[in-house]
Amino acid sequence: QQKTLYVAGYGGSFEKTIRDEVIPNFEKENGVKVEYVAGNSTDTLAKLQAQKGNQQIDVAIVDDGPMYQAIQLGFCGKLDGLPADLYDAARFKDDRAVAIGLVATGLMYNTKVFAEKGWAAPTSWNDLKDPKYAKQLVIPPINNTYGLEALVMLAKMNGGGESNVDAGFKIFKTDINPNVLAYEPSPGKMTELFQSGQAVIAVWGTGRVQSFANTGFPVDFVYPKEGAATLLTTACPIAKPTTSPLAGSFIKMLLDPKIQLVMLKDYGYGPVLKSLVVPPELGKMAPIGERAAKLYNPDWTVINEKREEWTKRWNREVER
Amino acid sequence: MAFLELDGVGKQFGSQTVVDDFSLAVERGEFISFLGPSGCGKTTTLQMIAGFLEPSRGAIRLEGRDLTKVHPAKRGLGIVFQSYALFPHMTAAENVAFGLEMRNVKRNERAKRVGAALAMVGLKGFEERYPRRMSGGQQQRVALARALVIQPSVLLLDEPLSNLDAKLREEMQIELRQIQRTIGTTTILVTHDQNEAMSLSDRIVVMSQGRIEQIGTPQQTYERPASAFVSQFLGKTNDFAANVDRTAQPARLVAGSWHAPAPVGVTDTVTISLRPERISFADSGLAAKIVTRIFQGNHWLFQCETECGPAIVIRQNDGSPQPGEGEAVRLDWRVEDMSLRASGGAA
Amino acid sequence: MAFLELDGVGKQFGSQTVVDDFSLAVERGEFISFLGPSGCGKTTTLQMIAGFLEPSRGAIRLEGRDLTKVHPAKRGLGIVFQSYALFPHMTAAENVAFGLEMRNVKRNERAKRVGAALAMVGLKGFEERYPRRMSGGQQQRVALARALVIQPSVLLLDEPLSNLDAKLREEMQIELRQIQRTIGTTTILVTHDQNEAMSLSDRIVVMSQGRIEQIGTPQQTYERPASAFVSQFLGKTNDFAANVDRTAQPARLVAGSWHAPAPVGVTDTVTISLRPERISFADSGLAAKIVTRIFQGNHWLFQCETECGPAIVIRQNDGSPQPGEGEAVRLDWRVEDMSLRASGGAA
Amino acid sequence: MRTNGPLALTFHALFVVFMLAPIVVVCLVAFTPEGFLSLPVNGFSLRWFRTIASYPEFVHAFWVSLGLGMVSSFVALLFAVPAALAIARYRFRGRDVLAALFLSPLMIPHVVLGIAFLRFFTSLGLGGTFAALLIAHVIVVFPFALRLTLAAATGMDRSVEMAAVSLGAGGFTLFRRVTLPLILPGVISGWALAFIQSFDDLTMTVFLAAPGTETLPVRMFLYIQDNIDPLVTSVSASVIAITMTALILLDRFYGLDRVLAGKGDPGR
Amino acid sequence: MTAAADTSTQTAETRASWALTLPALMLFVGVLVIPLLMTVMLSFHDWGQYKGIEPVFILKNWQEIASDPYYAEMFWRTFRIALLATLITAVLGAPEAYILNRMSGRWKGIFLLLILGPLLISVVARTLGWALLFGGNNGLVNKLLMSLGLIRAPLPFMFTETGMVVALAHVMMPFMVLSVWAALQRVDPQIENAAMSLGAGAFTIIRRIILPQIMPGVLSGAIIVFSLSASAFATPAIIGGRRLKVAATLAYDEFLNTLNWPLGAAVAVLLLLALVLIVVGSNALIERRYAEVFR
Ligand SMILES: Nc1ncnc2c1ncn2[C@@H]1O[C@H](COP(=O)(O)OP(=O)(O)OP(=O)(O)O)[C@@H](O)[C@H]1O
Ligand SMILES: Nc1ncnc2c1ncn2[C@@H]1O[C@H](COP(=O)(O)OP(=O)(O)OP(=O)(O)O)[C@@H](O)[C@H]1O
Ligand SMILES: [Mg+2]
Ligand SMILES: [Mg+2]
Repeated sequence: QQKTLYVAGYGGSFEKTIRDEVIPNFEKENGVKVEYVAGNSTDTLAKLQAQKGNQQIDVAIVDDGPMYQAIQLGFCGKLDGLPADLYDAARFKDDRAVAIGLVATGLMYNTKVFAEKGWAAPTSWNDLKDPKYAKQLVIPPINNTYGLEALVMLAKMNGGGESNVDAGFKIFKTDINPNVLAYEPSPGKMTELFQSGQAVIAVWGTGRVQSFANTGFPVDFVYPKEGAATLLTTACPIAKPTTSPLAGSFIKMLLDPKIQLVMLKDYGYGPVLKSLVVPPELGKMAPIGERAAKLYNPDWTVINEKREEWTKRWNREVER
Repeated sequence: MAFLELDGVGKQFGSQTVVDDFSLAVERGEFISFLGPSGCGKTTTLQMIAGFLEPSRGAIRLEGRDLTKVHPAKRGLGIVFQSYALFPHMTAAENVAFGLEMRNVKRNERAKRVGAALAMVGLKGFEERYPRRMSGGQQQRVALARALVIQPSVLLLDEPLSNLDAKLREEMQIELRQIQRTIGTTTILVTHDQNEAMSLSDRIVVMSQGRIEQIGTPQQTYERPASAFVSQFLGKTNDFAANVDRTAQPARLVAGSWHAPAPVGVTDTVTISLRPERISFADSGLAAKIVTRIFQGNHWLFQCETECGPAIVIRQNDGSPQPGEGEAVRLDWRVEDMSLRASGGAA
Repeated sequence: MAFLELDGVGKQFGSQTVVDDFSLAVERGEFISFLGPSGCGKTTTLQMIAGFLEPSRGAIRLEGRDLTKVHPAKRGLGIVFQSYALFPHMTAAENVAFGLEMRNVKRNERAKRVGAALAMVGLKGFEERYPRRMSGGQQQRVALARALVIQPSVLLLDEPLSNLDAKLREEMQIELRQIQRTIGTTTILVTHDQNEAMSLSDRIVVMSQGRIEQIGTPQQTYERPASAFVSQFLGKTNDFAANVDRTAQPARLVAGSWHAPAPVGVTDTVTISLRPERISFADSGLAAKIVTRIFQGNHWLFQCETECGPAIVIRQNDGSPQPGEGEAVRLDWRVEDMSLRASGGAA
Repeated sequence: MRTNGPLALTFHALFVVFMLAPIVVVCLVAFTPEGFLSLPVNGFSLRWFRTIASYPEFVHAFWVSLGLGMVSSFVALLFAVPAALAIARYRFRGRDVLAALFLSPLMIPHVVLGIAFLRFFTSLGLGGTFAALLIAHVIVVFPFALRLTLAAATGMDRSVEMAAVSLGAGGFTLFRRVTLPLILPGVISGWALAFIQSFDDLTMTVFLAAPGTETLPVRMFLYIQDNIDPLVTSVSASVIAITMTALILLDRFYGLDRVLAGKGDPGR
Repeated sequence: MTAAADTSTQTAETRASWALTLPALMLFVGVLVIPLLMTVMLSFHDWGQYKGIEPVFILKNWQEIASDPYYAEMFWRTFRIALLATLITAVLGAPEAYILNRMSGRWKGIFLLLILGPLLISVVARTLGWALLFGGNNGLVNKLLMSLGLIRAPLPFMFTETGMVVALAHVMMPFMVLSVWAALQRVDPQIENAAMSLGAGAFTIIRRIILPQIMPGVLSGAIIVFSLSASAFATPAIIGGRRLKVAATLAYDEFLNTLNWPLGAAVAVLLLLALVLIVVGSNALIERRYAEVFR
């Protein structure tokens, strides 16, 4: 019987939620000690790669982009007995991972500044091109799912798509770049740029915007009329010579309706269970029900194929 | 108005008074020596004149101007520090050249003067040597050359020759005297070497515990010391207790078996003070036994036990036979060579 | 077997030979002085004995054992460095106590001995003072106390008294001599002061340019110098050219208007070497004029211009009237006080 | 009379302002009543200091950082001081190579170091242990200890050490009683920089921190992943307050200048 | 020639120096050299999106770095920024250390701490302070300058090289001040007096007398600052943003976002090599130039 289960996941309030709501019950039920290894997605993924063949971590909770990489690199084991109630978008090929929360990628803006300047709230991805936002726009870079999805959405709106992103690159290079203050992946930094008044509009996800707004800062989220893109928070059991059966149990516990609601409340994640009834005061921004159904799901098979190439191109054409 | 004037200068370190009520007027071109026991405040006074220490009390004036108002760099002083204070990262030549550079002396001229200064202190060939690779005396000579080369109007020398052998020292003394004569440099020399002070100085300032004991010409201070301290500090002094024998006719001054007609006005018991070089071995006089006989090159030094206590005698090594250790001798001196003091007075 | 033996020791810095073929055997309890011009290699030799410099050539043996094999910390030496090398982060008392601590002397005993050592060098009351707050002479005395307090079997002193006034210096000399006598410390003293070397040493080693010029007792080196260098380095020497007048009967040795019966075997022209203290003013003799008269405390120094060139005369300040500057005098000396050298020989 | 002129004091004042400005701003923001960073601060509140209490992991992480910094910088000194003495004094073959090797941790981005260490320690079976974290920190702070000791030890007056040797001090006693006090300003400065570097390291520590041994920077970094709120500033302000208190106490009881400058004040 | 004796002195010295450096050397060989070699090896490995790291020996990454001017530009920026930051810290930090050293004991301690203070708060909070001071139109400094009428539009500070250099100089300043300060402790104050008596003004004294003597400290500080600035990640990333990439941010990206460790390793190894060359070179140069001070 294994004594310790290592769960790697986000730090901060997410960690708090897991520690408070999940771990104590899980430990009691399974007679095991759970160690939480805090770190953001990329750190976790790097740890998996560094410890390859000698994995310490049993369960990894990361963003969807890194999760695709983890799966490709064979870090993830297989999940059995996932609930049938899951949204399709929440499922992965071969059930090597599963989404535990839904997020929509769209636009965030500073309501106070917009009101002061008499600007209308943004409504479309095309608003990113508006010259009045010069040097006040923040977009996460392409190695971050938000940025990648912005690129894909802009390509799609202009006759391209996952398999042909040239249009997206062109718009970024010529129309959007002048507006961009920074390509900023760090959420903390993003909020700080808003707080210091340097940025007023950004591409971001519902979960983040929700918790930012919760601090009392005047921001709101916009689902662009061309559609917001889906972004997932995912979990997978790590493949080891002796994969712990408890890894699967832990992930399934995260899909428990009670926990799903807690994550919605604390962290702004849209539930991945179709049947879950959400109390109305909870998801003001989160993709729930109708909004969840209308989300655009990018074709990750294609994207993953091209991602390396895009990154290179992005670094040389856009971010310089 | 004197050229350099110290007026009631005092210095305290914390609660300790190190220099007290120091007043001195130095004329332009004068050569003054500070003499005094170790720790009496010589360096401190010099440093105040140089402007590196601020007097706690009193004023220092150069040509009537308050020195504390003049930046040290602008005072035109040449200084040799007791610890040399050479620039460790510069060669001997660079050290010496530094002051000339500061005066914007041209390169050619500079090289010439640096070469001459180093040659003068006997360091030809050491131009490119760094201080840490030189002997103690060589370093001291670089310090001397560095101070002299700028031909300052005031020279402050803090034991500048203490690490030199007698020969070199004498050459340097002659050099110093010459510079002072030809350029008219006002010089203040701190030295522990009385011979040096005496042979070089116009006036000597004898200090003790931060205070001036006497200011005077070398001969004045040596032969007419203002206090017992000065007398004992400058050279050696023998003290014999003596009394006046009024039974004899005329009255006689008696010290052991030595006697002489009593000078007028002396009281019953007196102390005779006498320089050791004024005592000679004679057929009659104070009976003494030679305890040790010390050879000191141009003279002999005898430590004797006399009827009136220990005594020191110095005799020139003029080739005449000298008494040996343990020998019984008689000490005699001329009346005019001794000075008398009422007994019981502080030594 | 001598106690301390230097055998053909040499030292090079880079390509420069600083000490060369230095051989010396020191007996236990002996007091040896190194005398020589600045930069002649005294400190270097001392540092090699101490083990801080490795000889480039030759061997140093202490009681027959090769010293280079013994760690400096185990040699039991007491050293006074020319630059003092006090521990700047320790008070005077701590500096002095250090060596005792290293020898595990108990705290009580240590305090007593440190107190005594500081009192001996006249630094009572300075126990808690840090070196940087002391005068130059005080620092030097701390260094001396530090070396003496451990009662080492060998004392190496590099100009230990150079910054002390004559009085203190003499007290220290007596102290040193006493320690050497009572404890039997073998002492090697480097000094630039000839009087010091002469009055303290059993033997003197006169060095020049890294080589030994002469080893001998003080009187030997002074009065029977092995070379012109030694003669000129130890005290002053007058050289007069003289020739033998064979026309006179008996043959006369003539220098200007001075003459004496010619000693047997002297050739035509010779050089007369003569210590200044052996010359007296007389009614007849070498005609001279006094150029300068310098007062030096217990003696006067006269620089004269004679028929045979410049001369120096020293006369004890015995109170007799001395000729003044510019006065014409006659110089005379006894035949046995001069030494003769074939002319043209290196000075 | 070695005092600073008006020009020097002006320079000094500007310099201090430059150094302190961002910190003062951070400390000011810590007192905001708002839920986000704002300046100028309108109102005054200890809200964000109280919030620290509800995050016990911050307090824990502070102690971890403190302990890690203390131990690693001390261990680094143990290795660095002898090495610095050798490099300062002797011209031996391989000296430059050694010096470069010892400095190399400064020259690699810490991400790379972090991952390299993680791979290395994992292959040794030490992955995720405190020992690994500690050793890595020792390596990373080593250059500071080395360079500053070196700055103090080069050109040191050797005759003082000779004097000690002649008095019978050898080996470690010589070092402890004489050499160390002489180079103390450098050693203490090196220790301070090493400590701070360890205390502040994030990029490498993220990979090596084990559950329970996350340091304060890691905690703060993970916390601000969500969003930056004034808690970061209040934690920073608290760290500063704690450090200053410790140093003021040290000053009271021992004297800072003595710690920093060594004994035997320069006198005149 | 006394070759024999000289060699014996040399061997004694060599023995002593190895004895002193051996513990540190063993620590480094045991703990650092192997990871470093692993990183060097890594830079020769292949990488693919799907296959991950392939332990083969190819020069792909090095070729890419050599052929793509993107990397040259980035390295050039890295060293330019590091050099500027080093210069600023030297020009400001060394005089400050000197001024500090002339203060009386108490003030000296207090100000040393104030200057060390910035290091005590996390780099994130510190740059946050910068952002609040300079950031955007609301930055205090910009507001002040504008209200004084000195500038009309806010000065760009965030996401510019200027900003990076200023922030780096600020972060690195304590390293310079402390190293110089440590070296200053050895300088004999009388030497300054000697220079003054020879007619040197304050500035000349600093330049001709003090500076050469504290060169070991300035060198140490410069080496630390330059190396740290060139390999710094946090400050350039936060102030410079992603568009002003430097070597460290690039390595960071490759390591964490792309997971292309071989390429990242190649960048890191190249950075290390370049830094070692620069540092060792300038170190040797300065030690030779000021040989007498380094003895
Ligand atoms: N480290 C060194 N490198 C090169 N030459 C040196 C070094 N140390 C001393 N010398 C030279 O060696 C010679 C002898 O030096 P040493 O210190 O032994 O002289 P000294 O007899 O003690 O002189 P002083 O009476 O001036 O102290 C000098 O010419 C000196 O310049
Ligand atoms: N910085 C200082 N702090 C406290 N006392 C000091 C300081 N410097 C010197 N002293 C003390 O002041 C007194 C005078 O010192 P000074 O250096 O003037 O003596 P000195 O006459 O030059 O002696 P020496 O002949 O030994 O060099 C000494 O007793 C010394 O201990
Ligand atoms: Mg003095
Ligand atoms: Mg010497």
